[in-house]
Amino acid sequence: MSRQTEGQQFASALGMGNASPEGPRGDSPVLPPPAGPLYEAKPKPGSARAAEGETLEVAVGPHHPSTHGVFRMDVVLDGERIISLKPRFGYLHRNHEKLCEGGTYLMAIPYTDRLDYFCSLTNNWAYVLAVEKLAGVEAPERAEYLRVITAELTRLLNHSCLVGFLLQDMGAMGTPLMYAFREREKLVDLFEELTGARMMCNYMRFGGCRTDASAGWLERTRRVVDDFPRFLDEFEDLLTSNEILLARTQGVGKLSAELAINAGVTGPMLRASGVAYDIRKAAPYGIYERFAFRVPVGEHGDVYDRYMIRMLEMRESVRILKQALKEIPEGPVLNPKARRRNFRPPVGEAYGRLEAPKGELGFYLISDGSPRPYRFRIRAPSFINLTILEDMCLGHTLQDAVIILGSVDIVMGEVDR
Amino acid sequence: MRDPEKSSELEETAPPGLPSFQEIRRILEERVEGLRLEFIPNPAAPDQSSFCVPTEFALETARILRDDPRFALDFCSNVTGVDWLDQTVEETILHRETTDEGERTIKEIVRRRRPGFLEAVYHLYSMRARRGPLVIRQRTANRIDRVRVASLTPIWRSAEFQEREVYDLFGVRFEGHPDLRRILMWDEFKDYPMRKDYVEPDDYEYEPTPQGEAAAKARRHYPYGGAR
Amino acid sequence: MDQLFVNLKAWAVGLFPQPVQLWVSMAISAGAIVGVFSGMFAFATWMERKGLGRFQNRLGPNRVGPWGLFQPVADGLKMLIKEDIVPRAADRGAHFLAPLLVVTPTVLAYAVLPMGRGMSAVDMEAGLLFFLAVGGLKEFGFLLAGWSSRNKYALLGALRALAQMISYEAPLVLAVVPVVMVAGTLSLAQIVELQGFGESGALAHWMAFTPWGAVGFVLFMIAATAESNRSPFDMPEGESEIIAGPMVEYSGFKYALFYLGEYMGLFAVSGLGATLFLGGWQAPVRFLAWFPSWGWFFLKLLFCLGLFIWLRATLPRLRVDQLMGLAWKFLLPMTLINLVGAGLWRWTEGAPAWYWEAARWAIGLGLPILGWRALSAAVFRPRRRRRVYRFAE
Amino acid sequence: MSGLGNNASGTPGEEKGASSMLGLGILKGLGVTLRNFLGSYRDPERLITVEYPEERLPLPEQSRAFPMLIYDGEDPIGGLRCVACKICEKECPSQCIYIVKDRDARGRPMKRPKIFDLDISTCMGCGICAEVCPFDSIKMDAAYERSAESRFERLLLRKEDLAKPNAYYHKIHPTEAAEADARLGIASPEPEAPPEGAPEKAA
Repeated sequence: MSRQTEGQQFASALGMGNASPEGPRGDSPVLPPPAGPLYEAKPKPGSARAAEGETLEVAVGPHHPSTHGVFRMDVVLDGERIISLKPRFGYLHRNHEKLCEGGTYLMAIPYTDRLDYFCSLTNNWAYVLAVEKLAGVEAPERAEYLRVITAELTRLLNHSCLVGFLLQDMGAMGTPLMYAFREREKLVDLFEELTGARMMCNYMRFGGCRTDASAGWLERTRRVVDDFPRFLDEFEDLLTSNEILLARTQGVGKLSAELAINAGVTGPMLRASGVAYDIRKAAPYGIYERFAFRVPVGEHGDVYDRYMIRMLEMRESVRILKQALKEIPEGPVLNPKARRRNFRPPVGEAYGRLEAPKGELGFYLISDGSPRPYRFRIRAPSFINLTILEDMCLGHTLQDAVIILGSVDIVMGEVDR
Repeated sequence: MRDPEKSSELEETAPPGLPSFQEIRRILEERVEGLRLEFIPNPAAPDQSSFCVPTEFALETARILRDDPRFALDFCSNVTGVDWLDQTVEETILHRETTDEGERTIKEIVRRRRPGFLEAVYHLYSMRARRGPLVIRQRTANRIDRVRVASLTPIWRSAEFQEREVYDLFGVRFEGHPDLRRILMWDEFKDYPMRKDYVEPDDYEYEPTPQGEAAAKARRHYPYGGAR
Repeated sequence: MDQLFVNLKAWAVGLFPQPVQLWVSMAISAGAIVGVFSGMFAFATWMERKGLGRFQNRLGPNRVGPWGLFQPVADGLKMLIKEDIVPRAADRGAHFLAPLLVVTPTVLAYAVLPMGRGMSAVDMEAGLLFFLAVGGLKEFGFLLAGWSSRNKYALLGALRALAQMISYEAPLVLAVVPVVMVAGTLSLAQIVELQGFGESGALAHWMAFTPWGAVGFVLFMIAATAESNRSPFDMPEGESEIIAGPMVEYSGFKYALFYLGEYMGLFAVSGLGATLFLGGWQAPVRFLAWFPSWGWFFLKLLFCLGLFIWLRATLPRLRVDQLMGLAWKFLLPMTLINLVGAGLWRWTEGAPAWYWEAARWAIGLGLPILGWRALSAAVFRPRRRRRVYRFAE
Repeated sequence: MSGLGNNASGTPGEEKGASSMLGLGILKGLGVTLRNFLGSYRDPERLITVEYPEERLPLPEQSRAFPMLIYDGEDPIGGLRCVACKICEKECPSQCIYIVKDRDARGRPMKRPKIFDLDISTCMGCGICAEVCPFDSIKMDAAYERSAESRFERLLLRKEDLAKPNAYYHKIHPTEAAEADARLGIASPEPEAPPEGAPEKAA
């Protein structure tokens, strides 16, 4: 009996069947694949092995502990090496955009909380930024400071939890995650005190913020921010020089700068690939020009760089927060000219974007002069950063794919919208 | 919005960091033979006005926008679709008439029925030069059967999933896309949910507390109870 | 007190007529082992969850009973009354057999462990060999479980388990060899006897108190962690990538059996580690010798268990190829170096002067440390680069 | 890509990396976890668990859960501030409010709701209703314990369930309530014992 038939028997005995060389089943191509030199169609790796029946087709997800929600990767394995990986999503699709087109401009704000439910405040801000661009509304000084403070607190929250999740994906029994959540608790307590809710803050409005921060809140925030570097030091002691972490992350999931830019990858992932592009610096919004901070840039674009960029970014966020908390002026937090009800921006369109913790979060709005947006589009960083998931994972093992996915930092609420 | 005077005024503005729209149009039309760009003014945010690129030139135009150092728009941030239904538009048309007193411009307001179309909108930035956005659009001929535009995925990989999404939710077919499948809806789904005339299927999932439309639906689906 | 259980058993056996006494004795020993270590399994799960909780700044189980002590009881009840699901495509017989094959060999291994003075069920001449041999049997259970479940994750996990356990047998055995070499016997009871106080001296002659013994203990513990599939070597289970590996298609009590097997194996290797390197049931210093010998044994067992929990709370999981690399490129040469060290130690025994003794210690410690350094460079060279991050203003 | 690092200055960054000897980083990590293990017994900063049913954190003043309707005086229904203007119904993002205006005997609309239903199975507690209400009538309650015996129980709140006295409002959101009273020109009620269902505040 030849090896080939043995392999086939082995596979069919396990009920696995043969992996089709074209890719996972269920594809329904609508148009024939393009002919043309511009888009270099990826060669089908390992097709010969697949024909021999030596490959294993595994659907990782949607009910899988490490897919960060209902996300699925259709993976073709050769041994434990990945030779094809197709991300599948939409399990959490609720047509957020249509939902918001059906309501007024104000009604969309609480929905934006639920996009990336870890960072509701930056979502709020990105949306009101687009509306403010569209309607030409400006926010008062104090509100701008509060926006920066809440956005940077959100960044601390997101990055620390992400590192925790990443280590969880690496199998660290949740210890770093628990430490991150310990700190997150302090941050969400601050959010609750300021906005009334821990996660779904619904805080920002066109032309300002909904509520003002008390002196006590600012004081407590200062304390939390001052304590935060201590936690970061501890975190780094625990992780950064850990040999297992180094071995697992260095050289894994490399992403070149060219591909990262071309694929529209943004946020810490892009900077880990060596591109110094942070919208806070490149096209400052709000009052970010006033603060002194640096943008950490990686070199290798692997998982370790992505991890380290986030750790370093947290330290920079602490720096911004300290400045903002020192300089915050007194004053109103809401522009009295900005209406909430019957808010009708002029006819036109606007694209507002900011540096959310996960990448560039953009809102594209078209107004037809009515109280409802004609088109409401969310440019979700998690979604677009997934474009190159397959490119990063090919040739690595299933174990690596899990942490590569973890290092992309996705939240399904935002991917599926 | 359709006032040509205003429009040409807006055309003199420039997107952040880039030459003015007029200049951009000149450069592009010079480099691509036969290209005619339509300027779409945006009164609310003039620096985010856009160009409508004819589908047959889209790929070439996009390549110039990416590779020409005057633009260097290496980063396609956002791709999205817009559904424009059939509508009656009022257009102001300027006639130039030569009379005895000299040249005279006559404004005429014309109402015409504009057939609906689908639109794909691209927001382009430059990471290298830190500028943008330049907004370009492609339009389909109608909303029913001639819904093809050129895919720009060969130029910007970031359009891959986003164009799939536009195809999925709006039904715009991207010619030249490497892997045009549904992305958020399931493969067997028939309609395009983000279209303005989308009718949601008449299904009803039990709701404990139906009100308004849901209550009517509940009565229809569960005539003997369920609804209050 | 020290001989309480020995005497108790002797009395109980004495109640029976002569011909069946041997059988009764064996039954009592077996029953005691299964009973005590099953109870210990329950206690260890509680201790692990409580300990992990504290390592992670949580409280751990605290709802069932005082300090959550009855949590294992609740878990056991839950496992018992859960539906036992066998996948339709599974090979029913093998699926049923697999958990048993995991548990049985681990229980067998206890037969030769001396748990106190005169407290080993069977005092075998080749006890150590027996222990290692039956310890290697449970690989079959994992392979069978993964194969019979007809689940891709289970299969991946089973193959991982197989590769890992076979690979780590080698360093495990080689880490043990120096002890055998120095002690000159394979009987575990005799090895423990040798680690006593001798004629005089306040300090016990634990193997871990010699340079090669300390290094050997560390190597043994690393290999034992891998051998018992504990984090950071819990590749076969790998719940963040292959969910639960071979156990993915098991539910109810069969699932619990796998854990019973895992923990029993853990106690067994901990016990072996304590026996070989930490002096078994011997007290460390003479003035503590009043404490019953079995007490010492179980204290040492708990100490090893604590180490395992601590490791589990701290470390992420290795990758499969790195795991293999560690076994073959690092642990195996290290054990060989340690073997040489032990040989030199034995050869230079009875040094005439204090500087000879000091030199002996220096060589005994320096050799493994140098080896460790050299080998870690070999394992980690491609990745050892320090990284400097740029900052854009 | 050379053009991209143009703004990245060559400032020396922090050095991060492995030590020369395998295992030292692991030992460092073990030290951190040991510190946390011991710390969780001594340091309340480390062990932040709140054992919920037995102990509760005090709710901050801004805290919001689901909406409630405020009434003045003694009569929960007669004293409702709500005039059934339906603004909240229109502005509610999840469309969970359902209002029918009351009519008098001759069929003329009256300034009070006949039906005021709130579907908390769809309400997301965003607080927009309270924000847009011009009569300071609908406010956000802070009571978060709303479990029921069965799945579909207590999901639809009628105006009787929603009506809460002004005193209760003062108790949970004192600053906000005082502002509302000043706007409405009514005297603030004396503080009194909260009605049932109010969140207990631990010290």
